[in-house]
Amino acid sequence: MIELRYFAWLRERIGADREMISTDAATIADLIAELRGKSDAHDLVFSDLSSVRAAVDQELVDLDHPVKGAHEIAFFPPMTGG
Amino acid sequence: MIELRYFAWLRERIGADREMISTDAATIADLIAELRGKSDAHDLVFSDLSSVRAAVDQELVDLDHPVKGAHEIAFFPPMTGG
Amino acid sequence: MAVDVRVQAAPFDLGAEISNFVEAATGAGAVVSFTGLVRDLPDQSLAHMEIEHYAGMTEKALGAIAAEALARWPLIRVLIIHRYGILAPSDQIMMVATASPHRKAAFESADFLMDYLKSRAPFWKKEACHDARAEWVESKDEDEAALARWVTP
Amino acid sequence: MAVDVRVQAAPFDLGAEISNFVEAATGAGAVVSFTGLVRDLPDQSLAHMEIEHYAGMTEKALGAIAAEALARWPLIRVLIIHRYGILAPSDQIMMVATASPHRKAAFESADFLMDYLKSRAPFWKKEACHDARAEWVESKDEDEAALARWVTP
Repeated sequence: MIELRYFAWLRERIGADREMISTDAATIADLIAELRGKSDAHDLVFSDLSSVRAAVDQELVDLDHPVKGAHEIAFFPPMTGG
Repeated sequence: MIELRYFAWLRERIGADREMISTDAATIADLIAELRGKSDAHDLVFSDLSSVRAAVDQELVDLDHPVKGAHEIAFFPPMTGG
Repeated sequence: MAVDVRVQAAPFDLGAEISNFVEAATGAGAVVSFTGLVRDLPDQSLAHMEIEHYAGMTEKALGAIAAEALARWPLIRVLIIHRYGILAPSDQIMMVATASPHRKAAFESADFLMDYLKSRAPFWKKEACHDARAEWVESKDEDEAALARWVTP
Repeated sequence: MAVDVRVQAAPFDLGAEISNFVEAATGAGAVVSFTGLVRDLPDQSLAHMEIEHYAGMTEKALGAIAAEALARWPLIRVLIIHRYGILAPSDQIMMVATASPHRKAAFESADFLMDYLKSRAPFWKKEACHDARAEWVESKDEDEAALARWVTP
């Protein structure tokens, strides 16, 4: 099982800050394609990938990063710190 | 009469922080040439013009700046503030 | 300790932080600090700002950014403090400080820390208005572009 | 007052100055400060540093530099404090602070102030060693070259 984490407007639109999934997706992009089928909200937040960032076990990754071995995968918009 | 001011090592080598002069020099460069005749110390401090800066009435100027109208002319090495 | 990274909801005492930072920066000739403040909206409609962050990842990301700065410049100390939670207009959001023997290194590394922190540390700002509207602050393309300045060819 | 320039022999309280500066910078989103400290010599031989200045011209030159920064960047406040007289290793020599709505303007203008102040404000530093030797600090060619960065083509 992998724990998914959502932040900022992804969290608000999905209506949850985390969910557990099991998946055979090879890459983060594959996982996203899978997640879009879960609900209209999921489909919506992942409809524009240019505004989605992903982290695997708290390290920022590209969307072609492998899913295998991940314990925690987070999705969020571009960061706005500082 | 014009008041000359000296700072830092120019002041130390000339042995005075100010002197009054009257001059017909047209430019600061002309004034420097005149001052070099005053003493060995004057001659020495003005021997390398790349390490001398001048201010007329507290404004930094180039060596071709006119002397006429000046009340206070200062000579000093390149500044090292900050 | 050369690197001090803090992520906290509580306010920080900017003056005391900078004094302490300089005090402990033995051998420094130059200290640069940057402080980020909550700015009101152009029509003065901002009620408050809410900052969300990814606890755990935030500390790692800031630590990695500070370590990268230490690797690139001769720094004696680096301090990063970043708040999260609800902040009012004019509140201090965050600060960075760098101490170096040299002026250029202190300036460049503080600038670098800010560029990276802005686009690589997991913080998200939401602006809540007096009329109850609330909007997530959008990242700017220029923030991402700013990182290109620091890529060594 | 938007511009505050002080030339003084007395120490200044860096923390209090920055706190007060930020407090009064209404509308600022970014505050950058630079602090210059007396650095010991490589062989720890520095007894003290003496800073000579041209009273009268110094205040004018710093005021002109601050005014130029205000003309170039959207600044809310500018502070420059520079000491003269006898200073010990680690003593604070000077500080500048800039406050702007924008981060880039705050960074650039503080950097600009330092570049100009270094080569255009009439201060001269002399380093006195424990063995009674004393040497005037020489200006660096790079300091003059740094000014070229700010010449708009």
